[in-house]
Amino acid sequence: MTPAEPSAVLLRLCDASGCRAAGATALAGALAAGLEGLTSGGPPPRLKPVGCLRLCSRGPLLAVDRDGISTLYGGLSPAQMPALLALACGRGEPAPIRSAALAGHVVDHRQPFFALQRPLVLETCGCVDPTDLDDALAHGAYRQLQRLLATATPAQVRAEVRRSGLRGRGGAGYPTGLKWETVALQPPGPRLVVANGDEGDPGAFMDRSILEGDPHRLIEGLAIAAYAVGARQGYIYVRAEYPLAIARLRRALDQVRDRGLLAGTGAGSFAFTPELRVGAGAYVCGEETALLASIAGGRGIPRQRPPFPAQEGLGGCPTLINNIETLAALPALLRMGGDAHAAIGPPTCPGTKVFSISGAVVHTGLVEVPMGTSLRTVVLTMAGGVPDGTGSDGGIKAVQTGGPSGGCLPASLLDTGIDYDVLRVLGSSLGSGGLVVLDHRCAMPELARQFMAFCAGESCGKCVPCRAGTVQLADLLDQLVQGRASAADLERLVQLAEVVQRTSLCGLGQTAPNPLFSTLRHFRGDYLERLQPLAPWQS
Amino acid sequence: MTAALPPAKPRLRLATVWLMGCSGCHMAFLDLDEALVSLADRYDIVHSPVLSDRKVFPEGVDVCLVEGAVSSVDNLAMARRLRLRSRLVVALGDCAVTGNVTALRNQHPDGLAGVLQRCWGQAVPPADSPLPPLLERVLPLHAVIRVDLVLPGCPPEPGCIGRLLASLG
Amino acid sequence: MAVVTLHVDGMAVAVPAGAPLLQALTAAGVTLPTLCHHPRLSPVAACRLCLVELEGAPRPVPACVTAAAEGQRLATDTPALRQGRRLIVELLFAEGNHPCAVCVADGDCELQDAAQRVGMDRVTVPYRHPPRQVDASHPLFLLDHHRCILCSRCVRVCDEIEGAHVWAMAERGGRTRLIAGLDQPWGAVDSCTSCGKCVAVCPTGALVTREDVPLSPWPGP
Amino acid sequence: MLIEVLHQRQQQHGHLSRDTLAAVARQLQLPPAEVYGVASFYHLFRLQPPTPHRCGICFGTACVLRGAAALAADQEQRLGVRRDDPAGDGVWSLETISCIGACALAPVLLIDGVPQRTVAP
Repeated sequence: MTPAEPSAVLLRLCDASGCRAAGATALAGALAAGLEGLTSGGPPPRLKPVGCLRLCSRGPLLAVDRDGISTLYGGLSPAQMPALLALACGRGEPAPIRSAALAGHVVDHRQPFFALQRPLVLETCGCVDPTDLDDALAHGAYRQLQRLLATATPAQVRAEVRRSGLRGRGGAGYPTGLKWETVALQPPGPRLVVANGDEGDPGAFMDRSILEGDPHRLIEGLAIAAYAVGARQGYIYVRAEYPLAIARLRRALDQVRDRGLLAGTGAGSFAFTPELRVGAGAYVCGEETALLASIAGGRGIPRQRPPFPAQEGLGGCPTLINNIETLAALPALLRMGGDAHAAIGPPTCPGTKVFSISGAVVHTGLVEVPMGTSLRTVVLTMAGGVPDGTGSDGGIKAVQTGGPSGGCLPASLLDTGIDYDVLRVLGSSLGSGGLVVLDHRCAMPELARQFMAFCAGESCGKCVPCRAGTVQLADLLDQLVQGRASAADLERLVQLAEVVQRTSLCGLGQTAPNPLFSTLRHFRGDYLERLQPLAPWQS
Repeated sequence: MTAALPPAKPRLRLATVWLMGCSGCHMAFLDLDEALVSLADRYDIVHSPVLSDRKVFPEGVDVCLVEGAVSSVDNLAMARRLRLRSRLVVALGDCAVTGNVTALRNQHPDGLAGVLQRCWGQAVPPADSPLPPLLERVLPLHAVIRVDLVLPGCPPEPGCIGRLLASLG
Repeated sequence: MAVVTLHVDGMAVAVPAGAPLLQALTAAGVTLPTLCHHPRLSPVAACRLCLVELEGAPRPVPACVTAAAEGQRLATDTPALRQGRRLIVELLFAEGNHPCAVCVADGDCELQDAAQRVGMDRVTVPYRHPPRQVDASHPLFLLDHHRCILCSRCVRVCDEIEGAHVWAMAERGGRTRLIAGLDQPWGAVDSCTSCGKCVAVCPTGALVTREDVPLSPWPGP
Repeated sequence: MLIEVLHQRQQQHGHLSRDTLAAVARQLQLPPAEVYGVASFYHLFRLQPPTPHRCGICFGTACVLRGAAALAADQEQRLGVRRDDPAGDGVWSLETISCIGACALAPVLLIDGVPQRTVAP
């Protein structure tokens, strides 16, 4: 990360939710007060709130850019303020890293957690002030949009995205270019675009980090998508559990509206007005048709597809729905060109992917790596594996991917390259990109029960198998966990889960049994050891 | 002459059991009336609250008709016992098959304690009373033992009971 | 009108293009149990009993909302479909309180019919016996929540045909329940015209005509 | 617009009373049943007045792995309230909440909406 102004010292303070929860706000106050009290001459250091600096487990994080060198500090509190200021004002040790008062707080940014990242979606997250449009513009925001509006037709933009091989980052991995074509080629009439920011998978915080750290990138991506499919109107739907993201996005939308940045003349005149829609706490709204129902102001109830939203969406208009990360990938993708993007990662699933890593790991946080990077690289090399973990697998028992619709991959599959197709074959799914690392203390039936209870609580209640079936499955798993189930009960459980998977109306019910199936597939022993023998009167 | 007769089928040992129910299913069984007599050609009634005086459920029962849901500890013990001693267990009537009216008490939001309070008020029987303790929830028969056949109805048609027994005999 | 030919369990039938597959099933003489479907109401595909296997589709599709197209091949009675239908009906019986023996709809109940149709001799999932309420506040009709299977026919008939918008579903998941007005006693909802359409379309005994009041004189709107 | 209006009203009044919902229905010319149906569908709309203080416990995967359930049980004991009972003891209530994405701090406990660093009991 290169500092924006090499001459002045820049203090980039991570002001994302994770670091705020760890005390960033108090640190920011102390730093601001300290800066105000500075009397010495020279250009004063500048304190800049930025988005996620990635290594959430060491929060609050502060990057100090001085003399062209960035140093990252973590685990800070107002107590370190004087030392930080001394450093920023050039009165500290010659090499910042050796400052005694900060010795325990230096975060080595050459370690694999940072060094192996390949930031594209997050290229300016952590550098740019998410509340400052001018800063965003200085970092290149809206440049691709303006270029495309001036030089490319919508069809050319679509062709470029198709060539890039980009696939939807929301979880299904549907080719983005194909989805765009479907919307664009519908009969003439109005079209809509929707950014799906209902990031509800437990353990996933990629979209939140993008929205909090670089909202203009998302808006630019959405505007590009709107131009490409011929939409003039759009929505950004964000779950209400992300107040900071909502505030920043709202502000960013006001800024671009005031400056008229989402309009242009060129290959076709274009004026785009995105609106913000805030959820109200319903996981199922991440499902496309439920999302649309919620945007329309109703209960977030999915409907049978087809027709797909790309054919018949909001108000019957063809509606393009893309995930936040998908849209935020567009500016960098279009800058480098479709072919260059397609060359990153596996040919069938190119590009980079943002993962949020949590659970039993040394380094919790956000990483962006090329698709196809092995799980081992991400959770062991980068995230450091289980604290005090031993053995070649670093104490990892499994990695949970894809949240409640995904599954668990055992440590023996750590060398798997992560992409949509490979994980699906292994009985899990990539989902939106949450990786939760499990150590050997984690009992798989309990994890499966946890996810099933989650799905039961989040079922919309419309279709019978999901509404009534998930409740029964959660109860059956409860019995199993408590050692009150027999082999016959387990068989029954699997049968019911298969029916729920096969017959439910939407993705929530269809994928609710996935954690159960994948843990049964890879950790059958965890289940069998809890079964009680069948009583003679039952057989 | 005797050679023309088919070899006599072995007689079957029939038991009927009354768990938690209204006895309506047994009344329906008795409503077979004179057909009961022809059943006697095929069955020995070895245990029944209405057709036998034997208090102990015997071993080696071929067919056991069970009326009623499983509501008390005694019901549960009896259900297990009859299963272990019977070749074929038939859940007879809606209470045994589904829980039916007997299981309505499961709806009480405060569970069994709420039910006892509602029925007995201040006079809830003490824990050491000779009354058989109730289970927290009333269960259909198949929830506690393996059930081979079900004959629903509240009560089942006597004719159905007769045809069932005739077909088994 | 374009007509398409498709195959239902191997039998060729012709129906208007775009007609719901249920129409093709009828043409082929196949009847499946349906609970949320009603021919006069918008389809919602919620009960999942009319699922059929459509060649080439990744999972079974609901016949009530899937459009007929040329050359489709449907299977309506595979072991997987049978198993699914039976379990779904079991789930419904276990979810509410359905002692048929003491229900006014016994013998005239689509849920009971469905159970017989799918061969449900017993319910293999645990009965939940939820504590629910009876709403007897309406002068003519009764709402017994114990028997409600949340098919939403009443909601739709009131919205789409009567236009009184009395009903809605409240809450979600396993706690979903039918409400009148602002979760009020039915009798307190002024927009109800007492037309009785909801009672007429209710597949079970959840919405019934009261037997303790004579149907006349008409109490007025 | 309904969801936006409900958010606004809840911000003003702290919760959505029946009167508020009736007024929203009149204002937007929507059937009252629909308004109630929507308001009761979403977790974050409160149909009862909130307690002055609220303790939230995140039940995201990372938090569950690091003892969120034990934490919740402990708080139930400590506060003397039942989990997810909005009435609480009149002062405090305890709610389980969906993942807020602060997984690095797991298990996450929120006091009046502010995440706290905590350790499992």
